Amino acid sequence: MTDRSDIARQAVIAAACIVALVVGAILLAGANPLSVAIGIGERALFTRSGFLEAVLRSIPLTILGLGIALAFRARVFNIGMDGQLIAGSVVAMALAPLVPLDAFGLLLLLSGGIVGGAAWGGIAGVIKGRFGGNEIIATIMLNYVALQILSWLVRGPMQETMRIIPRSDPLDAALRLPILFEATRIHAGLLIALAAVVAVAILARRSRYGFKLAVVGANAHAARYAGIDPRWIAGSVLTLSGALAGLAGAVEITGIYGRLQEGFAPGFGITAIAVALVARLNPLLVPVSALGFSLLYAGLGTLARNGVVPFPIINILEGAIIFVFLAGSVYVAHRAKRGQAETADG
Amino acid sequence: MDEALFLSGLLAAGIRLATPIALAAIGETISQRAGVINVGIEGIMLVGAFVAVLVTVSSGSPWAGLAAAILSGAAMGAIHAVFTVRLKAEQIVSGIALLFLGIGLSGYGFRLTLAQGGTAVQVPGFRELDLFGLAGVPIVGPILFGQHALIYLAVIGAALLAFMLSSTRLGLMIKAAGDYPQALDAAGGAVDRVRFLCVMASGAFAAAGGAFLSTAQLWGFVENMTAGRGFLAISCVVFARWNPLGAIVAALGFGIADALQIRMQAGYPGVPYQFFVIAPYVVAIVSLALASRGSRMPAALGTAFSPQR
Amino acid sequence: MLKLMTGTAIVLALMAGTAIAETKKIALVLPGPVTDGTFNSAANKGIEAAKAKYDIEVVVRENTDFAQIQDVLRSYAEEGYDMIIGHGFQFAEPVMEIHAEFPDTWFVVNTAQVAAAPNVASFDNRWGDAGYMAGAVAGLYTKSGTIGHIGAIPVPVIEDYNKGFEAGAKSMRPEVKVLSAYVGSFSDIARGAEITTSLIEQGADVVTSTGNENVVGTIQAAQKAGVQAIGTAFDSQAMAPETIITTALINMDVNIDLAVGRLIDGSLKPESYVLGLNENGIGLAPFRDFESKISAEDMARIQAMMKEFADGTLPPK
Amino acid sequence: MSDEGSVPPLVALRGVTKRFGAVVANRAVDLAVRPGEVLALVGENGAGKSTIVNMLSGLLRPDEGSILVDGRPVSLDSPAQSVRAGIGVVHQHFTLVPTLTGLDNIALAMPELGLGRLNRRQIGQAIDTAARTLGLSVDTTSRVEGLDVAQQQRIEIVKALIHKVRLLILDEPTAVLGPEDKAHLFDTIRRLKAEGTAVILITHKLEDIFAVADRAVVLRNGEVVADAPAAGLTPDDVVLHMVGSGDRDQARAIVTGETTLRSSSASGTDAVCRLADVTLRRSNGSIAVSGLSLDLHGGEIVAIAGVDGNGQSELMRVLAGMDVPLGGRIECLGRDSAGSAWTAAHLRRAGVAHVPEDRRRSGIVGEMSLARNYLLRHSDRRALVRHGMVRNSALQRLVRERLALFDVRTRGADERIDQLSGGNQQKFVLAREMDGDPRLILAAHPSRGLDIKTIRFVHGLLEEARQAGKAVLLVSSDLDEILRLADRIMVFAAGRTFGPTSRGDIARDEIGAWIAGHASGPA
Repeated sequence: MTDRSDIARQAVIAAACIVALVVGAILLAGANPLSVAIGIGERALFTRSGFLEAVLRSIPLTILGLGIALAFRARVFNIGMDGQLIAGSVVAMALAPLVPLDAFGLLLLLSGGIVGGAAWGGIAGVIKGRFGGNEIIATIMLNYVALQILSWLVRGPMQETMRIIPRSDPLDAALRLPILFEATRIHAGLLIALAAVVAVAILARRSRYGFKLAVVGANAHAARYAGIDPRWIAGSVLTLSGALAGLAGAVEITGIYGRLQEGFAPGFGITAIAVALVARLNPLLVPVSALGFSLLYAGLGTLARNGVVPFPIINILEGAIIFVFLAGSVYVAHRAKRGQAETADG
Repeated sequence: MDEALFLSGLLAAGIRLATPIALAAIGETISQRAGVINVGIEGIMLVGAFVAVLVTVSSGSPWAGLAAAILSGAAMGAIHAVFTVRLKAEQIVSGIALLFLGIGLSGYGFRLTLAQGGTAVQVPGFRELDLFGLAGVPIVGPILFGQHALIYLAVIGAALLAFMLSSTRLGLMIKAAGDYPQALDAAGGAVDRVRFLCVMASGAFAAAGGAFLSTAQLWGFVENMTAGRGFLAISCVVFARWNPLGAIVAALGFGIADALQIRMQAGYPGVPYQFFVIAPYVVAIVSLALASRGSRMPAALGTAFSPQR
Repeated sequence: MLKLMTGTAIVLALMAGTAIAETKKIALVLPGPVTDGTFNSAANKGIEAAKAKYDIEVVVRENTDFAQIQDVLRSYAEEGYDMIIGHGFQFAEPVMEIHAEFPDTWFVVNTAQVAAAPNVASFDNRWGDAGYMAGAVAGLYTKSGTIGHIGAIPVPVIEDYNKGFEAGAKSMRPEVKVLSAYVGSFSDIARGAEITTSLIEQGADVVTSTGNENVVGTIQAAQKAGVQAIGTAFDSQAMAPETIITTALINMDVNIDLAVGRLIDGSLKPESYVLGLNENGIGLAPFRDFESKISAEDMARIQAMMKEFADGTLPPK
Repeated sequence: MSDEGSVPPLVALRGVTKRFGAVVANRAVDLAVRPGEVLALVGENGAGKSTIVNMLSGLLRPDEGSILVDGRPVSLDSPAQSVRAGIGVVHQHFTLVPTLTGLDNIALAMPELGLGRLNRRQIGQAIDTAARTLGLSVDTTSRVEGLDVAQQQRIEIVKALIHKVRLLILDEPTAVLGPEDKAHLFDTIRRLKAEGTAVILITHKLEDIFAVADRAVVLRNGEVVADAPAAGLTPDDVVLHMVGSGDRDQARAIVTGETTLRSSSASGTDAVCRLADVTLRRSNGSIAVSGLSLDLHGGEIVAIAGVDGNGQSELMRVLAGMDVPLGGRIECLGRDSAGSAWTAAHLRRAGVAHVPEDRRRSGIVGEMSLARNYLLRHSDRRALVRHGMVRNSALQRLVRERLALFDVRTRGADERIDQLSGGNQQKFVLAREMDGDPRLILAAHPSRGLDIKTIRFVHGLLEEARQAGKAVLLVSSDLDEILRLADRIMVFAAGRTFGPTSRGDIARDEIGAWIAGHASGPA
C-alpha cells in the first residue's frame, strides 16, 4: 500500500518539477507564465477558428491513431505511418488523371490511397511476417525512403506542367472532398474518420480478427497454441495499419491540399503514436485523444504566432504537457487502486 | 593511388558520419538491455550538442564541453527514468515527450546564450589526433591513427560495455532486468535501480554523440542539427541484436553507405539524387529481410516492473 | 556599395514623406528557426531593419510546417494584420487560396513569383544571377579546374542558383568541371559538411552552397580542408576569413525591407517584384583579404561581368 | 501443537494473516520449523501455501502477526533480507533468467560478488562444492532455456544453497520430476537434514510426505487445520484434513482413486493417428527423438513416460499441428503432416483436443476473460463466429454451460482467467478442449500442480473419453498416474524410444529402468 501512495506522491513531485522547469523557462524569456497558459487555451478552446483548425487536424490524427492502435494491440510497432501516408497520397494523386471526374472518381482516389498505404505497410509486413525482420527498423527505414521518393516525384514525373515549383498539378474540384460546413475548411474527411473509428472499433473488439490481434499481443505462445500464426498477424496488421495511414494521406490530399507537395503531414506518425497510447489503444477513445492533441497544437500554434516567447519554448511546453499528462494518469491510477484497496481492507 | 585516396576518404567520412549514431546506439543498447526503450535519444543528443558547444566556448576546452554534455545527458536520461522506471508510465510516450523537451531546451538555451550576439562564435572544438605520428601513413594512417579522440573512446566504451554485459555481475543484473526482471528481484537485485542507472547511462552516451556532432565533426550548434540520427541509432540497436559492439558495426555500416552515396552523387548527375540518398536505407531494409532469423529482443523490453508485494 | 547607399537614401526620403499614419502591424512567417544563419536569419534581419526604420509592430512566426501555413496566415489576417509576409515559395499556394477573403490585408510571398489583385505581391531575387557571379569567381580562382556546388534540396531558387553557377564558371573558363550534389535536408549541417568534403576529395578547390544550416557545414568543411568557399546570401566572411573568397549576396532582407517600405508609402502593387543587381536584390560582397590574392587581370574580368549585369547584357537570355 | 522439543524453532510464523483485497489468503497462521527438520506443508490449491512461501521469501509482507527467526521477530521486506536471514527458496515457477547460463543465474543471486568482474572458474568451483555435498550434478554452462525442468530445478536448489541457508523452502518440487529425479531430490533433502538444515516441502502429493517429511502441516482455506508428526499420520488422515470432509470413506476413495471405468481394448479399431518413422527436432535444432512409430486408436489411452525434455513436448507440438516433423510421416484424422493443412487450426477442426503442458504460458491468455479464452480454440465455430464477427451472447451462453458442467469455480464468463486458481484454470482448459467431440485428446501433464480432488476429476474425464471411444495420448512424468490410466505405455529417454507395450506386460521397475535409459524388459 505504501508503495502505491509513494508512486502517486512521486508523480505529483515529478509533475511539479516539470511545471517549474517550464515556468522558469518562460520567466527567463521575460514573459508571464500565466498569460502564456491562458494564451494556449484561449484560441483553441474559445475561438471558432481555433477550434475548427483543431478539428481539421484531428481528422488525419484520428485515422493514423486508429492504425497505430490496431498494430500496437498485437504488439506490432508501426513507426512508419509517415511513409505509409505518403505512399497513399502518391497513389491517390497518380490515379487522378485516370478516374472520372465525379464522386466515383473521388472514391477511387481514396481507395487508391488505401491501397498505396497498405502496399507500403505491406513491405514492412512481408519483412516481419515472412522473414521475421524487426518492424521498427523496417518502418523507420521505409519512412526515409518514402520521403525521398516523394521528393523525387514532385520534381520529376509528377511535377506540375509548369515545372516551376516542386509540386503536382492540382486536383480537379470534382475530386476534392466536399466541405461540410460553409466557410470552414472542415471537409468530409471528418465523416470518413468517424466511420473509420466505428469500423476499427468493431474490428478490434467484436471481430475474430481483432480477437486474434489481442491474443498475439497478449501471449504469442497461446496464439500459436490456438492456431493463430503471430507472424501472419504481424504482417497483416502492418498492411492494415498502412492502409489506414494511406487513407489519411488521401484524405489530406483530397480534403485540404488538392495536390501533392512535400511536408504536408510533418511528424504526424509520431504524434499518432502518442495519440493511440494516450487513448490506451481503445479505438473509441482515439478521436478524443486526437482532438486533445490537436487542441494542444492549436494552442501552441497561437503561442508561436503571438511571438510572446521564443519558439523553442513551444517545444518545451509540448514535451512538458505530455509529461504532466503522464504523471497525472499515473497519479489517478494509483489513487484509484489505493482507494479500492482501502475499501476492501476496511 | 586515386582509388586509395577515394577509399581512405570514404572510410574516414563513414566513420565520422557513424560516430554520433554509434554513441547514441551504444547508450540505447544498455537501456534496452535493461528493459527500457528510449525513443527520446534524439532530444538528448541535441541537448548534449548544445551543452558541449556552450561549455567548450566558455571554458575553452572541448573536454570540459564533453564532460558537461555527458552530465546533461544523464540528467535528461534521469527524467525518462523517473517517468518510466519510478512512475512506470508508458515508455514510448515518455520518450516522445523527452524528444520535444530536448529540442526545446537545446534551442532555447542556444538562443539565450550563443545566438545572442548574432554572429558566429568560434568553437575551439576537437581536432583529429595523430596517434604515434602515424596518421600520415597512406590509407590506414588516417583511419587507424588519425581520428577524433571521441571515436577511439566510443570503441573503447562499447568494448567495455560488451565486457561488462558478458563478464561482470552488473552485466548479469542488467540482462536479467531486461529479460526476466522477476528473477533479478527474487535474487535480491533492485530491478528499478538497475534500470534507472541504465537509462541515465543511455542519456550520457546519446549526449556524447551530440557533443561529437557539435564539437568534433563540426564546430558549432544549430537547432535540430541531429536531423533524425537518434532514430537511426534505435535502428542500429535492433540491427545489432542488442550488442554494443554490434551497434558500432551497424552504425558504421550506415555511415559508410551514406559516405558512399554522397560520393556517387557527383559522379552520376543524371540520376535523381534522391535515389542515392535512399540507398543506405534500402540496403538496410534488404539486409533486414535476409538476416533476421533468430533475432530476439529483451523479453521484458517496454514493460514496467512491479513486484508482487 | 553605392547602390546600397542610394537605396537607403531613397527609402529614408520616402519615409519622411509619408509622415504619421497609424502603426502598421506586420507578421513575418518563417519556415525555419531565426537562428539558421542563412535563409530564415536573412528574413529576420530584413524585418528587424524595417522595424528600426518605420513605425511598425512586428511579430515573427518560426518553424512553420507546410501543414500549418494556411491556419497561420488566416489567423494573422483575422487578427487584423496589415501585411503578412510568407518567406518561401511554399507560401504561394496557401496565399492564393485565402487572399480574397481578406482584401484589407497584404499578403507578400518572399522568394517566389506570384501576384494577384488586389492584395498579393511577391518579391524574389535573381538567384540565377547570384549563382552566375559565384560561378565566375570560382571559375577564375580554381587551381584544380574543378569546383562544386552543394544544394540543400533542389527547390526552384536553388536549382536556379545551381544552373547559374555552372554557366558563370564556364563563361570564365569553359573547360572547368562543375560538381553538384544535394544534401537532402535543409538543416543537416553534418551531412552538408560531409558532402562538401567528398566534393573536395574529388578535386574541387572552390565550393559554394545553398540552403539553410547546411551552408555552415560547407564552409566548415572547406575551412578544415584548406580550400576556398564562396558564401551565399549572407556575407559571412567573418566566420572564416581565410576560406571565404566572397559571397554571392542574395539580399532577401532587402525584399522585406522594400515590401514594408512600399506598404508604408502606399506604393505596393499586386506585382511580382524580381530584384537583380540594380535593385540591390543580389550582389557580390567585398573580397577583403582576397583582393590581393586575385590577379588584376581576373579582377578586371569580374568587374566587367558586374558591369554587364548592371547594363542588362547579362545574364544570357 | 505437536511436540515442542527442546530445540527452539529456527523460523516461526506467529498469528500471521495476509489479505488480498477482500480475500483472506492466510488467517492467524502459526507455524514453526526446527533445524534438521523436514516439514511438509500440504493443502489444496488456494489453501494459502504459496502465500506463506512468498512471505518467508520476502516477496510479500504479512498484514498481521510476525515472522520469527531464532525466536526474534524479523521483517522480511525483500528477497535480499530473506537470504540474509538464512532462508532459501525454490519457487514452483522457477525464477531463472532463460537467456543466461545456470552459472550466471547462480552468480546473479550472489550479491556478495559485488558488481564487478565475475570469476566464473571460482564460482563454478563453489557450485561444484555445493552440488557435490548434495549429490547433485548440474549443467551450469548451457543456457537455462535449453535445459529440462529437472536440471533447472537443480540449478534453483544450488542457487538457494550457495549461501549459508538454514531453511530451504521447496515449493512443489516433485510436480515436474520423474521417479529417478524424484528419488534424487529426496536424497538431497535427506542430506540437508543430516547437516542440520531445515526444509519446508510444499507438496500436493501424499507420498512425498511419507517419503521424507518429519512433520506435516495441513492448510485449509488459509488456516492451519493439522500439525502432526508424519509418522503418526495416514494418507486418509491428511486427505480428511485437506478437503475438510467428515467422511473417511470418501477420503479413502480419493486417496486410492477408484476406477470404475476400464479399458475396452481397442486394438481392433482403425488407427486415429499413425506415426511412421518420425524424427522430432527441438527448437534449438537438436534431434529429440528419431525413428518413432506409433498408432493411436480410439478407445485407448497411450501414455508417454519419461523425464521432461526427451521429446515429449515436441511430439505434442507436432501432433497439435504447431510444428511439423523433421522426418517421417504422420497421418491423423485424415490430415497428413506433409500437407499444407498441418496447422493447429486445421487439426483442431479435424478433432484434436490439446491440453498443453504449461497452461499459464500457452494454454490461456491470463488478462482475457474466460469467454475470450474459450474462443481461443473455437474461433472457427459457426455458432460462435459468423462472417468474422464474434457472437458474444452465444459465446456467453455456451461458456456458462460448460463452466457449470465442469464445475469451474468462477464469478462468471467475464472474469479474467488469471483470477482463477490453477485447478480451476485446468478444469476450464479441459472444458474447452473436450467441447466439440474431439477424437484425439492430447493431454500433457494434465494433473501437474493440481490438488488431489481435481486430479481425480481430470483422471475421470480421461477415462470417460476412452470409454466414449476417443484416442487419448497422455504425457506425464508421474508414473502413478500413468500406471493408473494407460492402456499402453511408451518411454522417451536419452534420444531413444522404448515400447509401446501394454500396461499388463510391464512392471513398474522396468518402466523405471526405461526412464533411466536402460533397455531391459520388452522393447
